[in-house]
Amino acid sequence: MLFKILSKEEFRNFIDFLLKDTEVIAPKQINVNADGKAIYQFLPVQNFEEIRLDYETTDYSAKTYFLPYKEDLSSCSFLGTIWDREIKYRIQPRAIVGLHACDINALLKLDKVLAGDRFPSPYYISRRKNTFIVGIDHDPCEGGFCQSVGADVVTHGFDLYLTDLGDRYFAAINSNRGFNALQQVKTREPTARDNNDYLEVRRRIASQFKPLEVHNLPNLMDIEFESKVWKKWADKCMSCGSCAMVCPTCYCYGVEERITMNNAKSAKIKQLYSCQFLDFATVAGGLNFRPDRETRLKYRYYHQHRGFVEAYEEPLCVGCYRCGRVCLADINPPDIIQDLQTEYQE
Amino acid sequence: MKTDLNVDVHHLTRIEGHGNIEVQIKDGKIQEARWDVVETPRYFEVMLKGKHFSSAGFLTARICGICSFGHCLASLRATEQAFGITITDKATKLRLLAKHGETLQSHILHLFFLAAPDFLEVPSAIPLIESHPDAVAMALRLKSLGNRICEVVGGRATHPVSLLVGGVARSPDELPGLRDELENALVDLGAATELVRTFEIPDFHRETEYVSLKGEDQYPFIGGRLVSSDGIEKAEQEYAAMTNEYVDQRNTSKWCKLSRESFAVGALARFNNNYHLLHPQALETASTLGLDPVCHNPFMNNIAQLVECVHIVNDSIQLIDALMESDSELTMVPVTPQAGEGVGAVEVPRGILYHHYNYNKDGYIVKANCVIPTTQNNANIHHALNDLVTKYAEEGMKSDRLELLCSMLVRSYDPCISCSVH
Amino acid sequence: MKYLGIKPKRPKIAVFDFTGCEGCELQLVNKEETVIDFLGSVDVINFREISSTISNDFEVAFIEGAITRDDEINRLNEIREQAKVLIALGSCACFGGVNRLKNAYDFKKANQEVYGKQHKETLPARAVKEIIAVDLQIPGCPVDKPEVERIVQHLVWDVPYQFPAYPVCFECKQQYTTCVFELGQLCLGPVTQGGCRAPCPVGGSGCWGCRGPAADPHLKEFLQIADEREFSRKEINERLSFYSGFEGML
Amino acid sequence: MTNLFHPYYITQEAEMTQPLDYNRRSRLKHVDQVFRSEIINVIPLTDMEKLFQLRILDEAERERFSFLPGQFVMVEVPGYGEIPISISSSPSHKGYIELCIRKAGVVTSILHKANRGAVVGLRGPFGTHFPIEKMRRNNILLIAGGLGLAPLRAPILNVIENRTDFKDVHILYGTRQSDMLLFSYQYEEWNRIADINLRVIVEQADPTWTGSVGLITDLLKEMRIEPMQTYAIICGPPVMFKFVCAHLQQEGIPMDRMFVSLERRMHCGMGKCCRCNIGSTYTCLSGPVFDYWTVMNLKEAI
Ligand SMILES: Cc1cc2nc3c(=O)[nH]c(=O)nc-3n(C[C@H](O)[C@H](O)[C@H](O)COP(=O)(O)OP(=O)(O)OC[C@H]3O[C@@H](n4cnc5c(N)ncnc54)[C@H](O)[C@@H]3O)c2cc1C
Ligand code: SF4
Ligand code: SF4
Ligand code: SF4
Repeated sequence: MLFKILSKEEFRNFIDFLLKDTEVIAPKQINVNADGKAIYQFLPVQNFEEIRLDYETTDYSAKTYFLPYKEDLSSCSFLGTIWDREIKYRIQPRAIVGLHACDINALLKLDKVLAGDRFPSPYYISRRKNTFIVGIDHDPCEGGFCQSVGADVVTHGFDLYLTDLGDRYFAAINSNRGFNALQQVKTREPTARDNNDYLEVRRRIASQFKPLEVHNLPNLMDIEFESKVWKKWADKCMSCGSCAMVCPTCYCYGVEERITMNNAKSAKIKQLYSCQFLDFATVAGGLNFRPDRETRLKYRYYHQHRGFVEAYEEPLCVGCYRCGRVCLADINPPDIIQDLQTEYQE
Repeated sequence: MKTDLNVDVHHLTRIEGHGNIEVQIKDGKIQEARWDVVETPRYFEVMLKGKHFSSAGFLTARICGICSFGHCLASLRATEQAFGITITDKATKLRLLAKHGETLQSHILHLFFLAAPDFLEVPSAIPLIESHPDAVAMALRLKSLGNRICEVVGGRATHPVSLLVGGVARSPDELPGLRDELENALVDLGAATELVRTFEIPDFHRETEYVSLKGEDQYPFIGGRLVSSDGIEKAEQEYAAMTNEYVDQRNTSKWCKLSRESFAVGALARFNNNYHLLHPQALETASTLGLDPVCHNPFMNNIAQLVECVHIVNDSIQLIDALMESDSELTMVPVTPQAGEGVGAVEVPRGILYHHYNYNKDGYIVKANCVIPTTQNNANIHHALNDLVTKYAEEGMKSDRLELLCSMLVRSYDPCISCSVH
Repeated sequence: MKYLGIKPKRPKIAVFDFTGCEGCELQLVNKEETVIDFLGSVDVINFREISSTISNDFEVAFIEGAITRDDEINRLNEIREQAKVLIALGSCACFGGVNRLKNAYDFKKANQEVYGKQHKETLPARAVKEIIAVDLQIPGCPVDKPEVERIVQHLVWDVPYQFPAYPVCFECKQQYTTCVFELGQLCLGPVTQGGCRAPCPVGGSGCWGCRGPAADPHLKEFLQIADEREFSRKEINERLSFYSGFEGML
Repeated sequence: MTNLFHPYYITQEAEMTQPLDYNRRSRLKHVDQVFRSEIINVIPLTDMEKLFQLRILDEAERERFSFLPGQFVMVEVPGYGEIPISISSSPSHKGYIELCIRKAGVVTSILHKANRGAVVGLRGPFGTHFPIEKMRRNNILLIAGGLGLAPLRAPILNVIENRTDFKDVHILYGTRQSDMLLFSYQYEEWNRIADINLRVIVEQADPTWTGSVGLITDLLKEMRIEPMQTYAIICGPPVMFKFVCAHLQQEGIPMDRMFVSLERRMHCGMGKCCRCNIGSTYTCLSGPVFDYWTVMNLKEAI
């Protein structure tokens, strides 16, 4: 990896350069909550001033720019008994500025599922490859446990990654595209002092996390399959699906088709779904493989912390804590995992 | 020739709600010529009691599915008057824009889908899809535009969700697109005028009193003083003296009167009282269609509606320009409930509407009253029906023709019956 | 028009209004882009609000409004006898809707207040299904036209229609909305039947529950979270009973 | 250079991703593309089930299409949806495939209305298959309950066509009532083939029924089984295969010599939508055909 130093002023020029002909998505403050705390979202921005790189976290992850909540997979036009199919992939290049490490790690995990060798998804790949990613380091967000699941540092999956050194950014370059882009502004090579400052910042960040014991989770999930912990938490779950919607890695979906009133055109529509919904595993005739909240909630954790580990040697969860924050019933991974550990120890 | 004639229209079609026309003529003399509203009573004024101010706008919108925005706006205004709240300029403009959307949608619905079939001699607009495809497409485009405006500002086309006490929940970003559509609508309105010009409006004049809001510097829609063509003028708060509601034994809707036994509200009333404030293009449309102030032909209400559409579309363009220029983003002001009472008068498509609430200090309604345009028109419809039947029966008109004319007369008031029996 | 060589049925439909605002009926002629195809895919036999052709030779009856008077019960029974498929259209027909709010008041006093000495007949507002058998309920205040279109498409093909199993929150989240709870406001989204595309939370007023309970709603937890956020029971109940969709569950 | 970022077009790499398994769909650019297929015949089997013969319209695609018994395809009725259906015809049969479809919901109802000539979409084939090649020189037990005969018919036909490769072949089939029996017009043919033992049983006999009455396990009890020289394929509702497998296990057949086909909700067939997950195993990728040992080891499988 190459490193460069970029002054804050030059970073601004860099954004202006991006904005010239690329759609730029960045954290924006959209509101304040009832307690006066700022609410941020990844949204398209028009100018540098709108970007808030000091954001703590966003309510929603940036997943929707890769896996839209709703997406037309294809459309059909009917001609008598036959029909023609049209498929369009999104190819407009765009940039996402300000992703935190957890969110980039989330993309790397999605890459494994959606761009891996088994049935790669062209819809995902075309979005992923056409998105220029600028990441940024930050202090831990409230509730975040990314360090425990190994998602607090990121070594690839982005074009540029910035660390704020006060008056300048320490920029890691991870792609040819990133390198070329940086050439549009003034940069310099890092000095020993820059390197030192950088490592100091990294150390400071790393030292602030509260550890959560997760290394034994895959086994624990099996051992505690019948645990009372699941029922305790599931009894609160309203099956609203919000957790999956804000999660940067949940990728489950459903497909349905629509046809116009005049039967001339139809669309095949994919929409992200949540495994907490009642009918997630229902089949025709009404048989539901996960009829109760307990099996549904357990499945979500089982998939993230055991199944995914089995398939890819790492958990699916990146510890961003968005699901915990969004859940009105306060169901959240650290508490559930802690409960499982406690029960296991007993 | 002395004849016996019977007209019995039980649940008149192509109007909103359930109303009956009954005419009996024996030996050429009217025994009976009635307009009765038989809709089931709903008691909204009672339901409002004990409700929190935040519910009132949503609840009263459900008085009427066609003018839900109007009800909501009247309700918000009544509450804001009671709490002593002044909303921001931006919110005022957005609300008026939403109001315009509804008026456009409602007028076009009435004119082309409910009234036009009579003039084109078909039972409904459905056959027109084949016989007059261009006209139907034009009318649908205009109606759709009205709905779109409502959606953009109010969150959806029927029963708004973004109009709240204190202002408007959000400032829409779809305004530039709307503006383009409005520009295009002017062309459609030209075609509409040409079509309506071919309608044969019955030549029937009956002098009556017209009541509306009084425009000061612009054609009036939300709030202001009340005025009648017989020269009565009152403040918004004195609406009760302007309406004088009373209960008719055979009707579930109330009746009203002012200087005479009945008065009229609606597009024609607004036109008659405020024509000088119309957009020049609207005035031009009026003169093209032979609508001159002060007009006493109730059938001309249809024409006045189209004239208002022309005004509204022009005014909406101006509103959007002003909204896009204004740099203030503020659409909501803080709301603190206080004890008090307030009246909101709003010109909804069918005429002037009043909401009147009394609040306790916690912001719960203690007493509510709503006076609906159709309520105000009922007596006038009834008496106009009498005069119409008298005139045409004397001319020896046949039953079925008379039935059609009676129905057309009622329809021209564009009555909104479920609304009137709120 | 044929589809895959299959000729669709053209069901003969009728629309009847009872006690309500006729807003749901209005939706049938809204959504202008498709309304011609919509009306063209069925045979409109009886639709008083827009047409003067009146006949009783219909197969599918859409009922709008709550039932609040004896004559309405009679009319409803006659319609049921004729209709092969009877559909309750909108929250009033499905639950009684806002009309049901009046049931909490003394009718004598109510009548006195509105009509003075003149007596007007009224019964407690009821849902259509409380009087006769209903084949399908389309809730909403007003109904969501795209959903009605889809239901009619399913009728045309004679295939079952399944309402979404998810609550309003799902479609709210899909639109990137800031949860109104976060802004300190109340919302019935977590317990309300989805499918409306969440116009109310998105529009800034929170969900009022017009579509009634979601599949397997967790009201107990909902009340818990509302309590925790210090909404008064009075406010919560006013919300939950507004469209009467949660009638009998509170 | 106006735009620093060159748009990336999927098609550039399309040909580089090689097909996996038998599935040409895995080529990147084709993921949502379907084979347009014409319904060439519709054969009503019972009140609820029809057999559809489908032919892929494009000749070259038709040539290339091949599958193994037990695999399924995603059948799409554009405008109404896409559903997984097991292939019911013989893998050796080129030119068309047969699908036995029960009317169960939206898509299947529309399909049941479709006539000869209608064009639907096919994706696939997907999933694992019954490892017939491993079963050579052994006895074969093919056991189906109800609609389970649909996925079982492909291995049945496959075994019949290669009869000499196997020792004893038994087909056991049970349904609730005799009017629910599928492919009854073929029993006679199957029965006549030397050394195929077909036995049919119904739970409730109507007056016209002259065959056996009872549960499928009743048929099993009457059989002598050589456990170490027998493979079993069992298709049917979970309750049924649980009992059957338990019985066979008692008879000594190792769990990894018994194969079942599982049913789960599916929206993609490609291990993406997660709807078919059992625990976190994708039924569409690791299944639908599993050996019984795997099934017993999957949490929440039955
Ligand atoms: C591997 C496999 C093989 C199958 N083989 C056959 C067969 O040979 N013959 C046959 O008749 N049926 C078979 N099924 C079942 C068949 O897929 C369902 O009956 C069908 O999906 C019902 O769709 P529907 O639209 O009619 O029902 P609806 O109830 O309207 O279903 C709506 C949607 O839910 C999903 N869904 C519902 N039920 C199922 C289900 N059981 N499996 C997967 N997805 C479902 C589909 O996406 C469907 O579009 C098989 C299922 C699987 C998983
Ligand atoms: S957000 Fe909370 S309540 Fe909603 S589905 Fe997820 S865990 Fe359940
Ligand atoms: S605003 Fe309402 S509907 Fe939206 S997520 Fe929050 S609770 Fe759910
Ligand atoms: S958000 Fe709630 S109140 Fe609004 S339409 Fe949907 S269900 Fe009805």
